[in-house]
Amino acid sequence: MKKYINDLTVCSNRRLSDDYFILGLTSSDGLPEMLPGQFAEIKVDNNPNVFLRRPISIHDVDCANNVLYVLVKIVGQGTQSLSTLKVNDTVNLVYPLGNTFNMDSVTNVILAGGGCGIAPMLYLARRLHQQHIKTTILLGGRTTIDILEADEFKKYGDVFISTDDGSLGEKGFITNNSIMKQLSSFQRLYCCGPLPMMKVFAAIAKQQQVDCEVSLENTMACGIGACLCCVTETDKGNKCVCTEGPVFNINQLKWQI
Amino acid sequence: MKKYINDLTVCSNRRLSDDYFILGLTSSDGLPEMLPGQFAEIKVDNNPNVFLRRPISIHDVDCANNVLYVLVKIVGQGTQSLSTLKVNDTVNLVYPLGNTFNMDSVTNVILAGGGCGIAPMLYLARRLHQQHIKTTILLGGRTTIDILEADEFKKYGDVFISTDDGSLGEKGFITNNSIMKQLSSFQRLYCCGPLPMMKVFAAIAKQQQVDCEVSLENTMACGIGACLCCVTETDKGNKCVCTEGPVFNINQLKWQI
Amino acid sequence: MADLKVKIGALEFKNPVLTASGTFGYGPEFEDFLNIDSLGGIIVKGTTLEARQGNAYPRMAETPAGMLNAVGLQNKGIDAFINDIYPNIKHYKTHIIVNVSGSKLEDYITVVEKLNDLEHIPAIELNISCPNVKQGGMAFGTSCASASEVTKAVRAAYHKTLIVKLSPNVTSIAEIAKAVEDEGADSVSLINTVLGMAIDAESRRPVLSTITGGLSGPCIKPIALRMVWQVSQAVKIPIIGLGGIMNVTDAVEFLLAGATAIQVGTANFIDPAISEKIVHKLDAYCNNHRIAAVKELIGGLITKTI
Amino acid sequence: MADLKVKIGALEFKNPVLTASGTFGYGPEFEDFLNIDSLGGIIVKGTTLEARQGNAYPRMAETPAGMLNAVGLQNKGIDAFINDIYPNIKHYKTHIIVNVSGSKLEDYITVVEKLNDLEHIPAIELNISCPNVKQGGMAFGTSCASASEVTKAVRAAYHKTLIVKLSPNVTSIAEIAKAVEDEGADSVSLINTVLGMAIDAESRRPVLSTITGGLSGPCIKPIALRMVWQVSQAVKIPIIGLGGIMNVTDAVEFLLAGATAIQVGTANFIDPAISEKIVHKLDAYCNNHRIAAVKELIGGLITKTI
Ligand SMILES: Cc1cc2nc3c(=O)[nH]c(=O)nc-3n(C[C@H](O)[C@H](O)[C@H](O)COP(=O)(O)OP(=O)(O)OC[C@H]3O[C@@H](n4cnc5c(N)ncnc54)[C@H](O)[C@@H]3O)c2cc1C
Ligand SMILES: Cc1cc2nc3c(=O)[nH]c(=O)nc-3n(C[C@H](O)[C@H](O)[C@H](O)COP(=O)(O)OP(=O)(O)OC[C@H]3O[C@@H](n4cnc5c(N)ncnc54)[C@H](O)[C@@H]3O)c2cc1C
Ligand SMILES: Cc1cc2nc3c(=O)[nH]c(=O)nc-3n(C[C@H](O)[C@H](O)[C@H](O)COP(=O)(O)O)c2cc1C
Ligand SMILES: Cc1cc2nc3c(=O)[nH]c(=O)nc-3n(C[C@H](O)[C@H](O)[C@H](O)COP(=O)(O)O)c2cc1C
Ligand code: FES
Ligand code: FES
Repeated sequence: MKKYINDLTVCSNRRLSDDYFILGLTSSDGLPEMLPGQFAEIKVDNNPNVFLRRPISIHDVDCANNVLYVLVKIVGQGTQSLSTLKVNDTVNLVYPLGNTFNMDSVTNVILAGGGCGIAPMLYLARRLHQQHIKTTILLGGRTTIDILEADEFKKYGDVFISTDDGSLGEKGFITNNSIMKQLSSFQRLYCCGPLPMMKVFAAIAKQQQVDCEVSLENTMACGIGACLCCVTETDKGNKCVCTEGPVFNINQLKWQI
Repeated sequence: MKKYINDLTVCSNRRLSDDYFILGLTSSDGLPEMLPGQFAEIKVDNNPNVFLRRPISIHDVDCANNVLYVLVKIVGQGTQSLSTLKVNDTVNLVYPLGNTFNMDSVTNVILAGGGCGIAPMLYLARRLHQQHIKTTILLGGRTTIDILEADEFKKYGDVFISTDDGSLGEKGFITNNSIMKQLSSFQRLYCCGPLPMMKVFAAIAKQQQVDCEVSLENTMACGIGACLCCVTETDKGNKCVCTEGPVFNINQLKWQI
Repeated sequence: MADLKVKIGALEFKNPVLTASGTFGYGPEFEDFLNIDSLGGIIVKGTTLEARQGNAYPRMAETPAGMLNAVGLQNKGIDAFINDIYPNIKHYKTHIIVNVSGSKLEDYITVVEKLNDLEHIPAIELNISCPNVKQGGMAFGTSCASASEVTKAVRAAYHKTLIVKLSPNVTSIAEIAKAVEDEGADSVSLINTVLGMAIDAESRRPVLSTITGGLSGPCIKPIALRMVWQVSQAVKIPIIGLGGIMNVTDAVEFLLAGATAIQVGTANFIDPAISEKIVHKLDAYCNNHRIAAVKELIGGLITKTI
Repeated sequence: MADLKVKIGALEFKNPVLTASGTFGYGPEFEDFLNIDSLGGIIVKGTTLEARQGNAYPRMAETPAGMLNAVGLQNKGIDAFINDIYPNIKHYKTHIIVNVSGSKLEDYITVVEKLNDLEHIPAIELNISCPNVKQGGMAFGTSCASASEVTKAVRAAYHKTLIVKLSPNVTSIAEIAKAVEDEGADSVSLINTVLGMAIDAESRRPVLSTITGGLSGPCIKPIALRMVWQVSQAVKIPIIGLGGIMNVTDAVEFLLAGATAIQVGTANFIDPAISEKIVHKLDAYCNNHRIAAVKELIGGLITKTI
């Protein structure tokens, strides 16, 4: 797939809470084709403490209106700067980057996202739904405000929720949600979120012999396979998360699970 | 004089032309006393290419309304960033810094400023006027748009103008303006602008035995006498322009004039 | 159009803008963003005799105006380069230069002997300055004796243009450059990364798996410029300058300091089209300054006081 | 309140935050902005035997995340310090440390002998690393032999706490530190500025009158941190770390890397109140991380993998 460097225009900046916001980005030249799981390397301007681009997943794409959405959690200077973007500001993207989730040969799948890990999941859910694949969504977080976009997800399938403090959905870790008891009824688990969480999901999936794909968030310098900074260990040696990922089947990874 | 580090609030940003703008800065805590010729070290935020503060003269002070004005020429990244400040933005100043023009024992003086060199002159003219010292102002520049604040200066004395292209006032260099023929009728010449211009003024003043003060714009790192980067050679060795200047009597300087 | 051509030894480059090893992959990674053939040359990833997995993740830390890396020469080895990669890039109408790395003298020799035969590889860049490998690497480049030894051996074994890439982590880079020149290097390139370190104050751990790593980006430009200037006073062979070049102004500074050509490194990560842009803007700079040939800029620093 | 006290040799500091020589004047320059007595100590401008006018203007160039200076040890000489400056600052309730610079061994000795008698100067910082003077200066600090020689002579002549300030412009700073330790230094401070250069591409001239100058600021922090870490593996005497410290996080990183105290340099130019702020925030950091005494952070880098 061809990659682009483009200046996009901010058409919306919706604050979900203190920590999360969704940017809508558009271009009068149209947007290229993008796949679920892919990401963009976003340039952060005007911040002396940010040198490199920041990798951010494609959260959703509205083809009719030519808008690309990204959902971002504020964790440091770069994401903080992005959160202050205003409508009509310009932001430079190198995109679309990386591979995609495998949507082949399944009819019934489950998506699990912890906190900001749901970022790439909405577009995935939309595309699965378009392909008439039955989709179940499991969202988790520390507390209510970490459960993001639940209403959007409901458009594409049943939504299950866990919060650590029980303020929304079931109380407890996402990996203990009651739907996980039925994991073996699904053909594939797609999962994104903090590494420890993904490893627990991967262990359960492996044990129950359910196919499992995870999306990794290794630190990146280039995003295009040039620097070799973002590697993860696989059965075929070190692979770049930016070009051969971010989505990996857990069978490829050397995780101790 | 006590120095301060303060966040001031932008209350106006008036664009004079492509290259020049005047910022009004205010503080609810009030402003300290400032003298003509003094300057502020202004912090430039949000620009990865600017590390140090930028020294900018006190252009004028409106005590009644608690506003400090700076007149800035856009010459690089720092001044460019300052030009984009908006009303209610905050900007951090270390000020007031440096010495002041000598206003003692004179009754009839002339102020000469080339281009942005007039920046410290308006406040000087105001204070001279307050002290009933007859003040004549000579402004110069390449062309009409380089002649700044002429109407303001007219409040305090007669204004003479030279432009290189003759588009306003007399045609020719500021140092050749007809008023310069009467230089010896003044007791002191105050002068600020590009170094070559100041040296010509200094040479003429010296020859005609008119007292002459110049305001220097050496590059600075600290502005408070700590780094010793901003020195100029004087009869008493290297002196810091930021603490022992920016105003010097030409007799102190080792200029070859 | 200014004349942008420059020469390194017998080799002519259509312009002085190359891309730095380890920051430009092998070229194809950038085909979507620019026209590779517009560049003066590309220097491919550090290549060793055997395949190397490199260091453990994490390999990267962002720093003020720069970054640290600890990739550690991950590459598929010289045979895989020759069999799998070279056939796909040899059609480029620009000079492809292989950055040769190693931990043993014999390895360097074996690798360069294999490169002698590759028609479309007119030069190698001998990397005696990689800070990210435990053995060899930078050690070769930090003493005159070892730099001489490896240059001499490689010079005897390699028949085309030999560029030796120097480490900035030394007391006198000019002395090392001189030693390398004396052993027959056609050119020196400098600087490789500066050894640095990053710590996460929250977790109280090093950010890199290797604790220390190589610093690159604009933060090192003043150091690189100084070293190019020092080396240009010490040697007669052409210098290829790099370290923090982000735009055409930076590139011109290196030429003025004494570089015959320049390399764009970390900047490729921020703007993958930057190297071609620098080519075009260098032409514009020359035209604006009424410079007919870019060669006039080389070592053109005016140091006399006015 | 965490216990912020640290010790360098026999000397106790109320906290580990000092200000770096040449960036804090003699103290009075900063009285309007902070309470000098809140600091662990101040290190005054480099002082030589005779008065020095320093280098010609221009002496400063801004660089990415830093600056170059070429001040060249402008100062009024040791006698003027003792007679005119010392009386005005000796009342400070913090340690005043004199940075002793020179171009001849005998000059160093004469200066430190005079300092022996000053009651309120409990320590000197021997500057064998100034890149901005033609003779002596950095030359002393770039070989083990000369670093040993000058340290030995000064150690014999000076009776209080002796800190030796090291140059980063060397192949192995750990070796120099070891040499200096062996000759009886109580502490090493590092790093001095990194030799760099800036060019104005428009005028095609160097920005500094001296062509090269000393690089400081956040751009050099990764280099400084690495060197503190390397030296901490090599010597037993306490290390004072500096180079690009802009905030408390940076300060903590240096402590973790092995520094017993830190110095704030170029940051004083950006925020003249920063050094006192770092003292307060260091206390807050300790409290937030349940650290009772700042000493626990020293060399506390966790390098074991999880
Ligand atoms: C493929 C991929 C997709 C991602 N998608 C999203 C997303 O959709 N929404 C979202 O909020 N976040 C996403 N992230 C994470 C996001 O990139 C980091 O949170 C962001 O870079 C932090 O930048 P900062 O300046 O705010 O924080 P910093 O202060 O720089 O760092 C805070 C944390 O972020 C990590 N980080 C810093 N720089 C990078 C970098 N260049 N690459 C990766 N991690 C870095 C640091 O290791 C640290 O743990 C994704 C990361 C990757 C690799
Ligand atoms: C005491 C004093 C008073 C001044 N008053 C005014 C004023 O009222 N209005 C005004 O427009 N300008 C004034 N200047 C000049 C102003 O400081 C510079 O134009 C400004 O710093 C340039 O910053 P920049 O980032 O836009 O340009 P840069 O790209 O950084 O540099 C452009 C030019 O400005 C000079 N410069 C850069 N940094 C500094 C620095 N830290 N100190 C001094 N010069 C520098 C450079 O040498 C270069 O020639 C004054 C300077 C001094 C020393
Ligand atoms: C991620 C990364 C990988 C690198 N790999 C190599 C390498 O394999 N061989 C080599 O000689 N230099 C390597 N370098 C060093 C660069 O080629 C260059 O010398 C250095 O980054 C300084 O230039 P810059 O500041 O423009 O990046 C690497 C640099 C980076 C950032
Ligand atoms: C303007 C300036 C003047 C300096 N003068 C001295 C000096 O006289 N003696 C000395 O040992 N170091 C001197 N230094 C070096 C600093 O003390 C310090 O080692 C260096 O700047 C690195 O720290 P920083 O990055 O925090 O500034 C000077 C630095 C600057 C920027
Ligand atoms: S981020 Fe550079 S190779 Fe993946
Ligand atoms: S600018 Fe630092 S002493 Fe004048």
